[in-house]
Amino acid sequence: MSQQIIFFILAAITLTSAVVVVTIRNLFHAALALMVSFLGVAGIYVLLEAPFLGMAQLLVYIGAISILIIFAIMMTRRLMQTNESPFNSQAVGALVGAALALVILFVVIIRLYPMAPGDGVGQSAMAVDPAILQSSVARMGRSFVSAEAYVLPFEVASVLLLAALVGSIVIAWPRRGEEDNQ
Amino acid sequence: MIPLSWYLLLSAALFCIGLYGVLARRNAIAILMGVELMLNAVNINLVAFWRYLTPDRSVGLVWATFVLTVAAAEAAVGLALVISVYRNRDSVIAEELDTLKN
Amino acid sequence: MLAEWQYIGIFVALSPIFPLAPVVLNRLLGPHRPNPIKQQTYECGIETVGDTWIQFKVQYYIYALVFVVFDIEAVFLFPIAAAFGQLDLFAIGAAVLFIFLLTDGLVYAWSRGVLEWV
Amino acid sequence: MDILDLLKSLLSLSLGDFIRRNFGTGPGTELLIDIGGVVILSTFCLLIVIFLIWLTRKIVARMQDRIGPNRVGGRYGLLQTVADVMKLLSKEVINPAGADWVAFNAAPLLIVMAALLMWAVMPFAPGVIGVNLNIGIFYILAISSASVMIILLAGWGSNNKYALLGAFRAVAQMVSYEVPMILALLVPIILASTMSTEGIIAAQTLPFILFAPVSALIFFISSLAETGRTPFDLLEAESEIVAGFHIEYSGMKFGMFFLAEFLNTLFMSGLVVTLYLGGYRFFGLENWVSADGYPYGRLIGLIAFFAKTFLLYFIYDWVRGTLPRVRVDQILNFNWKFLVPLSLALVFFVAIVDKLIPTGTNVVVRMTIHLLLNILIAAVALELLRRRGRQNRLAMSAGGGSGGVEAVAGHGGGHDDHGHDGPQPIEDVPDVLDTPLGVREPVAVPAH
Repeated sequence: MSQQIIFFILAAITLTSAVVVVTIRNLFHAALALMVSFLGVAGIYVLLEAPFLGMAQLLVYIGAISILIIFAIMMTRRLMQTNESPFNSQAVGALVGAALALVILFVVIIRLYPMAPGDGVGQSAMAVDPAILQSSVARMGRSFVSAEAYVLPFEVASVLLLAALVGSIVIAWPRRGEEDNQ
Repeated sequence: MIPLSWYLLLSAALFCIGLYGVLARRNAIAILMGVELMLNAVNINLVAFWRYLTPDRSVGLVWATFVLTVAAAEAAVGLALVISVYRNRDSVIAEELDTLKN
Repeated sequence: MLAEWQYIGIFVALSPIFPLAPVVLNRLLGPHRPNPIKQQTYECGIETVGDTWIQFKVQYYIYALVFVVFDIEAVFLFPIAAAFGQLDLFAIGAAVLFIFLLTDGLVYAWSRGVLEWV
Repeated sequence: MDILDLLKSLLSLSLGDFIRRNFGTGPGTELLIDIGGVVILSTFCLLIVIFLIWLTRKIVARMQDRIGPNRVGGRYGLLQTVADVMKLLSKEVINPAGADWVAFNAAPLLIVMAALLMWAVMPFAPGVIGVNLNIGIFYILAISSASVMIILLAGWGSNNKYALLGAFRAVAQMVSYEVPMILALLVPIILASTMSTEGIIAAQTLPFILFAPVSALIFFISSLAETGRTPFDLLEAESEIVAGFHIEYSGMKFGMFFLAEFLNTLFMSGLVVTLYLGGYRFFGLENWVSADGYPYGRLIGLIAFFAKTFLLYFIYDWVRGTLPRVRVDQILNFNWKFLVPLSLALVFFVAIVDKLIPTGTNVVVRMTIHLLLNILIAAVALELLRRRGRQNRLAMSAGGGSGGVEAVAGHGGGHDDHGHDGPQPIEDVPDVLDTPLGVREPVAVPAH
């Protein structure tokens, strides 16, 4: 019962701030709302007994990606003070499309999975030994680097990060003399 | 005692809000924020299925971490593009970046 | 597991009270007579010129960028370190390769001169 | 309910057990104990800061040949901080014109929240810990990385150029030093094979400082930068950007930033003690349980923990009282070109070497191997640094040389760019528009 209340609080925080993110004109406030939304999602992870991922969410999204976003907002600041609408010409169509997608997803989910809390499969979290959940982080670390699990995606992730770093530097770093033409 | 479907509904709602942001916003940074919301929705799904179906394996957590990685890489490159485009074109409005069109 | 995080949840719920109490007390005890001069932005005694939200060097963005990469690295390496006792030499090799690849990124950033503060 | 029982429980720091004995075990009792634990921990943290501020002022004053607080509350000025708090409470709260209300007011609250939340996993004595999370260290890292964001919030919200400049410097500095901190933290986790703070203490039959002195040093240096203390106090360099990101804050809102800074410093001292100095361990005495079942050893553990922590805190103050502030380019170059490569190499070799030591080896042998490895790495790093310094000096005395050959890797200046009078390989004009103040970083060496 108390878990359900916490779920509803977290879901309300997440969704409300997500709506604020996509509708508010002030981009800085949108970034703040985005952070609140991320926090809500981190709470959801903790509620799903994946606290490591919740903390990773905090570390990566709040601690790093938000800073990138705010820096980017800061650097492109001059254009932010217009009174133009924050939406483009297809906003109405987008709203209809997103609402349609939402309805379809809801129908599918409700058809496929039971909605009422109970004891069946999918009605409550699978009952497992707490020790298994406690050791899930170590298990995850092991499967990152074990040959029969995810060592290949793990190295690919590293290459992806390397590519992102190099690519971003190439893109964002001004070439020599570029400022002169500005 | 939370049914799996509640998490899925939350994730679906978050995904559609993000989708709306991506489709409707003019500013490129706001579009990227929408993408981040969508990726978060995906991660909620992954973790929820992990907890409800295979809590004794690490598959859901591992892939959620990879999604996190992809999200970070996407944000880094995307925002670098925004900064670079802003420097060259003086605009971050996605609709106005249509050089290829003409 | 959730019983442990219940403590953190309560902490998160209660901890705003501790900074909020002195701030509210200050608002109640202190005087409150705002006027435009008092509320002016402080800038060494001269009047503020121009917009505050000026633009900044791309340098800051690059530092944040390198940090993002190492942050993700932490997300991968912490679970591996926590499972260190159960790993074989192949696994350590994979983790070391991971670190090595990221070091490449740092070396590239260094050689491009983006870590140079100007 | 028994008064003697209560007193003994209090003395043995096992009040939770006392409550469980008397009110039964159940979710309600656990909730009550949790709430009580949160309130006690937070109140303790806030109260100890009052003492810490007095302590720091006294220590730094003595180092600078002054007396320090000596009027309010007897000849030692014990009540000086209390008087300061009173003064702050009676100050007017000013909301600067044009400030972003949400960000401006949320930042002081959030920064204290973040500073408090980290204490939840700090082990004070065996069993005396907010909660022993199995991902304790990662939790600390996540919360402390969030505080970077809060500083940015304060700087942006103030609508002040100095504040924003200070916030940007703070973010660049904190973000940079978080990298070596993360890498240094990996070493004790590798050695203990766990992320839980209590688990790391349990693994330290010999303190980890003997296993990993280089890691401890890197962690210490980066924690100095993370908490923004001298010599890395650029984010609030009074003589350059007035006060940094909290310039526009007055009264208790300013007090909150001050509080968080001291709380974080004490926390970092405690974390160094936990990770490298054995935490509450004191020759096994901390586990002593008396004949009638009260774990009085916890009191010994608590005393040991605080003795070590305040020793560390004294070292932080010592550094603060001794070293001058360094320039922003020096700070960042030192981080990216020395600390990060060093800590990468450290993690690299520690992981390999620790795996090569067969399991079941005597802990002293293992310690010796690790210590030798650390000494080797430190020696190589210092040798490289020495050569680099000599090249820079030669380049400087030659006048206008281009910095000489790089000793470590890549190219670019060393730790000191004075030699770069000639054209640099990649010259960049700061990406700024014309602003009245100019946003180039001042490079003046501070006067004190």
